[in-house]
Amino acid sequence: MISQAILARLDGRGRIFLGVILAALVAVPVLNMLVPVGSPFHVPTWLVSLMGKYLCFAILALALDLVWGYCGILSLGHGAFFALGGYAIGMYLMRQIGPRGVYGNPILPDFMVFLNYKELPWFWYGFDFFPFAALMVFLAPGILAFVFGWFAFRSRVTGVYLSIITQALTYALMLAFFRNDMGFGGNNGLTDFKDILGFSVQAPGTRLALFVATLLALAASYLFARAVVTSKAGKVLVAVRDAESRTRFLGFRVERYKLFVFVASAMMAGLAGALYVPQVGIINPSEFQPGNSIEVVIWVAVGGRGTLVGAAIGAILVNLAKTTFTTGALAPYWLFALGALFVLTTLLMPKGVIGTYAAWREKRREKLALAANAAATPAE
Amino acid sequence: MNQRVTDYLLYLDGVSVAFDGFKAINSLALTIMPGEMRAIIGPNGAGKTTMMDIITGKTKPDDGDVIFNGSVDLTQLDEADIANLGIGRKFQKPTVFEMHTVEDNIRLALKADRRVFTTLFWKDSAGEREKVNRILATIRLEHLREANAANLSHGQKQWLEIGMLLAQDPKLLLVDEPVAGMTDAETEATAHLLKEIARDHSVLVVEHDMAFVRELGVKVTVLHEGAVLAEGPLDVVSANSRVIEVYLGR
Amino acid sequence: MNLTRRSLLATSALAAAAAALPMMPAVAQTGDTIKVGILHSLSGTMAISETTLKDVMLMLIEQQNAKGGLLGKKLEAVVVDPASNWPLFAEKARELITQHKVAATFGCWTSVSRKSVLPVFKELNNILFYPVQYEGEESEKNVFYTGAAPNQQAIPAVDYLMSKDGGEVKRWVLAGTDYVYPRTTNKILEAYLLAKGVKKEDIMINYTPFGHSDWQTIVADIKKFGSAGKKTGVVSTINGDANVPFYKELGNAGIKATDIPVVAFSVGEEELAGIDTKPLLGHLAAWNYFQSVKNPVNEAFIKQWKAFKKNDKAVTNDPMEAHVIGFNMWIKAVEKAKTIEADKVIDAIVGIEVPNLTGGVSKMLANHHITKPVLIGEVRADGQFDVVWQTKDLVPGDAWTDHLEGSKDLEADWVNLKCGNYNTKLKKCG
Amino acid sequence: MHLDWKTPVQLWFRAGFQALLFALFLGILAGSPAKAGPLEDAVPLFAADSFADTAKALDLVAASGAAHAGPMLEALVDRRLFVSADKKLFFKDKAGLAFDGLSGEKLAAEPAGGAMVRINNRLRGAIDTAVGRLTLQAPDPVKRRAAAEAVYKTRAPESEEALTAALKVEKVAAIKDIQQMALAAIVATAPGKADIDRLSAIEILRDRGDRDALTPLNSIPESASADVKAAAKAAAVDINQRLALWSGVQNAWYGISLGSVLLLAAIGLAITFGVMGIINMAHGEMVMIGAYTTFLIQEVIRQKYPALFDYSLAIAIPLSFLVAGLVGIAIERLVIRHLYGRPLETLLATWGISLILQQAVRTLFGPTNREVGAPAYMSGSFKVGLIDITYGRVWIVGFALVVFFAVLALLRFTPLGLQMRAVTQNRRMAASMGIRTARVDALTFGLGSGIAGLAGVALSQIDNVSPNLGQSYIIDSFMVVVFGGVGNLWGTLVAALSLGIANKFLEPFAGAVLGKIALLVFIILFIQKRPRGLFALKGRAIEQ
Repeated sequence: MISQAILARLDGRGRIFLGVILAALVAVPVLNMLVPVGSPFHVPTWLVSLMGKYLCFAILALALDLVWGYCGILSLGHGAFFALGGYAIGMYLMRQIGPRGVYGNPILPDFMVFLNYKELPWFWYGFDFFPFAALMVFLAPGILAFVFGWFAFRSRVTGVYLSIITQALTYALMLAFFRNDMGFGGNNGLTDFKDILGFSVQAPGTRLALFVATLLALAASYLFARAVVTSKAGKVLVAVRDAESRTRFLGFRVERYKLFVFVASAMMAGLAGALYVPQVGIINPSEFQPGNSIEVVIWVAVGGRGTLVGAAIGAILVNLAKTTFTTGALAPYWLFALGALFVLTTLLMPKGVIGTYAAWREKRREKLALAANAAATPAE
Repeated sequence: MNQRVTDYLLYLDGVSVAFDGFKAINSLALTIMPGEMRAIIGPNGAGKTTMMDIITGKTKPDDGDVIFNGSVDLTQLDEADIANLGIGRKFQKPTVFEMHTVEDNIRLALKADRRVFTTLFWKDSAGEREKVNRILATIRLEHLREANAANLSHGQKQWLEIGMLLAQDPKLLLVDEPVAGMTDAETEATAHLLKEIARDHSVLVVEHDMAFVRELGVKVTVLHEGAVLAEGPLDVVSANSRVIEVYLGR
Repeated sequence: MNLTRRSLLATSALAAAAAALPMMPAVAQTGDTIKVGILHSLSGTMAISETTLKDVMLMLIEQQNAKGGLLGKKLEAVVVDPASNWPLFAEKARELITQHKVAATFGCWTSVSRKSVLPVFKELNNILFYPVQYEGEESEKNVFYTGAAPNQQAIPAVDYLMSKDGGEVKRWVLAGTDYVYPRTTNKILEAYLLAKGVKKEDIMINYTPFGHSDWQTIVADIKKFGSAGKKTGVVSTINGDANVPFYKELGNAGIKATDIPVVAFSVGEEELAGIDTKPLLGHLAAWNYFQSVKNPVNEAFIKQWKAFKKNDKAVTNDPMEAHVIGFNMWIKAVEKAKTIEADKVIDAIVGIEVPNLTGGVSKMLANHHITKPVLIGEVRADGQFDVVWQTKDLVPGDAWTDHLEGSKDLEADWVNLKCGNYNTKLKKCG
Repeated sequence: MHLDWKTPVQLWFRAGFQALLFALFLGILAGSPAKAGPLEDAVPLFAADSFADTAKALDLVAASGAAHAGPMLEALVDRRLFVSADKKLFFKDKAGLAFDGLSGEKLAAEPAGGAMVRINNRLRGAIDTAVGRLTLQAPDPVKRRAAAEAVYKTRAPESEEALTAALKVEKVAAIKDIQQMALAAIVATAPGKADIDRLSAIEILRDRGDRDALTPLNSIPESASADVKAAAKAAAVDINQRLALWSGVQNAWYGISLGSVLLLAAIGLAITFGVMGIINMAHGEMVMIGAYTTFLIQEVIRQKYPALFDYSLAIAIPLSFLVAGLVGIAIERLVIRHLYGRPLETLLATWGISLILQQAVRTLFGPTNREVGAPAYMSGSFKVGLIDITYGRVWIVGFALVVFFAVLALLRFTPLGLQMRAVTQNRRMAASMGIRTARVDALTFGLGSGIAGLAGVALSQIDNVSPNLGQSYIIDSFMVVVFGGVGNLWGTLVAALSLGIANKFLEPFAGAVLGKIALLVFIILFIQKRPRGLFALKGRAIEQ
């Protein structure tokens, strides 16, 4: 019954998307664990982790598409929420190292030992306990988004002004986290993780499990986003995007809708960050770089804004391109390719991959229908 | 909540607002009785739209009282509060949600709980569907129910917006130039519709089209330079020499 | 609806095809070459420093191949661009090892990039040569640190400034960019200075963000600190990009080396190439190598480098020398082990000696650091350095400094103890 | 703890200097052949290539009384002193002609196998003092001034007599001032002075003293009486109080100069973003292009027309404007033209363009920094009250203001400016009035880019000329424009200056990082209060 309710909320695109996720959910573990290493069908563990990383970006893109594509809030600071989620889980992973750090201190992470910390800062309390850390994955970005959004939306900061202050937000956080005195490891960030929930983060099994968790998180995020945008609240969001003040005159408290979707999106971004960190093995303040957040916007644009599925695909495509281009003799020139991709996408495919393809199919169908009509006329 | 201070549905007194030194509204006084329909006329820049902005909370007056329903001070509230009190507004340039279907436009406007989590878990109901159908029939857009509002003609958008006002079921409707860009037939139909609405709502219409105002046959207020120049039946007002000078005479 | 479904199928097929792309090289792998990974940023903020290191590696590999390669096979460089993005460093390291099956990797510049790839090298048991001076406090089985540890750069530099030749500095400004290397180095230096009898009020520590570009206030502060009647010196661990505006401001403010000398640990020939050095005459840098060092080995190297770059003005610097030493050590170790297998090479390389470019012979130690001379150079008007002081003997790199509480009891020895952080007090590893 | 400056160098000077001075005054040594003695002894010491020996040799030269001692010492500083393979000492003048080290006579040919004599900081200091002492009465006032300053800084007691002599004949008040300070510094700190002399010296230092006077005041020898020490302490407190008062002025100046850098970086963006509404992420790269153009021009000048070096920036200004402007026009014609009315998409496209431009510069010029030199008139500093103001910063502040007002005038008073405003305010109306909007768009974007190029010329003087240059200014520029109010040039000016000044007043308390974070948080909060920036347009027109 529930599955039916879920399916009812999906369009064709969504069903295929979930179908692909489901297929991957089955196929990747099988191809990784059961198919022998020599076989051409074997999926090596590094590829599993790499795909896991892409999927985290896909969740992040989905989060951004929810606020930008459906509510018109162009956040240039979503990387901040992603990084906060990552730090929350990173702090848990640091605490899990325990006495296995190079200095052997059972409580303090290595960087604190050599910065002469005598005791754990208060904000590190509780992070040795996974459920608390998991809660913080959502709460830390959620609370930041709530406080920020509360002020910004109430004051009706919109458009580029909002975009620029979200950028200021992530920039300020980057500077703050770079400070060693903040107690988050400064530039080196958090790294050299050992265990997650008692399993080695390096073990192939853990990597696979993280990949599967990320796939499930992507599916859940997609379903959540889909549920939001197909609800009446989702229609209000689109209304806000297209005619904000009209929506207000209808009696909707626009700032609350914005706040809701902004916080929800920030939490999704936090989740993405939390899954990302154990898979890449490091979290550092450069995740707060304004450039990173802008890139997320670009993934969404490449895939197709306001389509959800497009955002996820855009994230995967762009990062795949990055991986591919950054190896080999052409490596020094890959930025040309990436830059050109962004320029050409905006010029030639303003609706992104998904939108353009859909439009093209639409046109072809019309043409075919016309041709069919034309073919039918002589028979008259 | 507050003590009822007037019998008027809408009471404006001594309202002034200035933009960068320019007095858009200057000591304006205006009252509307419950159930009344009023037409507001005046040349460009007379302050008609600004007055609506003040009533609907978009612009805060520098000075003066704006009291709704005898007791509510509108200057302290924002647009959403005021809309939820029962003041609906139709804009000069038709503004509908272009990316939504006609039906969704009406549904969004439909009087209901506007809170985030209720809309999130909102479910369709027979009662609601029935209301939507009735409104679509009234504004004659039943056949375009599934069409995107962006694809409507100008006149159809005007009507859709009026439909949205109806769906809101407000106590007071502020209607800004409802027939701009309409054909004669459409204008006539609109006048008819407004009169219909005025039976159980108070309506404030801003219009340039004299024929249309005449058609409405209601009390007219003439605004000029942000203040009331004359008030009364159209015939009386149009005989006023000051009015002729600043507005009609041109 | 049907259409979008098909479009999605097409897209996902495309995505799947693209996902398969990175796997191709693994399949294409052939057995007749030995691959060497080069993991230096070619774009982004670190490209400014790391690009030349990629080039020097390409040159070294080319030369080795001209000499007949290694173990009868040709060397093949695999260049990747981690784009100054730390997680990408880890991804690219994994790609080098698992897909390209490199025998060893030469790479990284910043500490964070090394920290990022560390777990990968440990997990996949491969070899990384790290060529940059760093904060120490690390010794890993899979990493060889060919740059300077703090005792091979910072402490000798301070000793020099305290000496008669260095101007008998009594008051110290420790200025650095706010990240781990300056933090640690300054901590070590502070402990060292206090132990040498310098009073706390004669030490000023200042941190600035990455890429700091407005130095007016700080330069004025240094001037102020320097007017207390004692000879004042600045120890700069200011990083990369921020140096040019810092030195430009120093020059503009008329702070000469004879008034307040500045000794830098991150400013080499490459960095000076971007500055008009005339106002900086006499300011100092501490390294293990300078291009101006006169000896036949170095002169030959510079000549080859200029020819390789096809640029007569191409400069050499310390991290380049570190790569030269590291590469030659690796070659010798592989020849000694007669295999490229990581474990055997790691065992074989300790104790290997190769000539460095300053006329000595550097040796790989059991703690995976090397012995190096420490040189102090003064900036010349032509952007080069005059070596004004150097250690008599080579200084062995110390992974764990003796001047910090947490690390003074630690010792690294991968031969006997098989441990990177052996606690000599507790007599146990880790 | 005080410093003991009695190094062997100075002891030697004390002995040999008077003789030298005397000889110089009489001029009897001019042209006369050097006596056998100190110079011959110096040669093997120079040849030994050890700093200690070079120091001894240096003393010998200074004490030799040879007429070419001065030029030879200068040559030593400039790395023009050599010992040939057959152990002959010789030096070269700036033109590269060789002179014999013993006789000072010009050599027909440069001796073979010359090894340069190296020096270090300590020697450089000693030479500075020696040369300073030798040139205290040089005919060139610039040299005299530098000499007085060198003597002031080192406070070598040996300089006292030379100073006294120089004071008697010095005519230029400013130089005389420095000489008096130098003398006071020596009297206050040299050992064996009478209390009364010390006290009056301290008074001079206190009355006219600035930051530099603190050093001698803090270096009163242990042997001085308690009175003297107390007086010195009081004088230092006095000066410190004055300095504290001036530090506010200093911070304000630093703030203005930081603000002018922000202003320069932001003006171009105020046009492309503020006026045209393009979220121009490639703005920083236009700045970078301007800086690289400056670099190229300097390269050409260095190689082909070295005499023009001091004008290189003046030449670079129009050319950088043109190059960046043309690149801007090309970008507008090729890409942005297609994106009007879609401001957010301009963000994506310009981000892509910025990546391409960065990598293009990296490929063409290499990833490392490029050197852009400062012409003579931009180096050095002058004093206003108790603070030092550097010429470079003054030029940049002036340049920023000139650019700002030029742009303002251009927008306000020229037909092009009128058309630009018309097009941005109502494109269709402007088009129907016969304005060629496409051309105006291209020119407006070109103007914004060109101004960014101008900023590049200025920034090349204070920052890295590297492919990363643009990235470091883009965020700050956006903050400035948004804080000032989009579309308002005055807002940009006020925002840039106030952010610069606020930053510099925060920095001493909070440090550079926290100060910057505080400012960012302030901007975020400020935008809540005034959602459209400092100078927002009001009225109902803006919302719909």
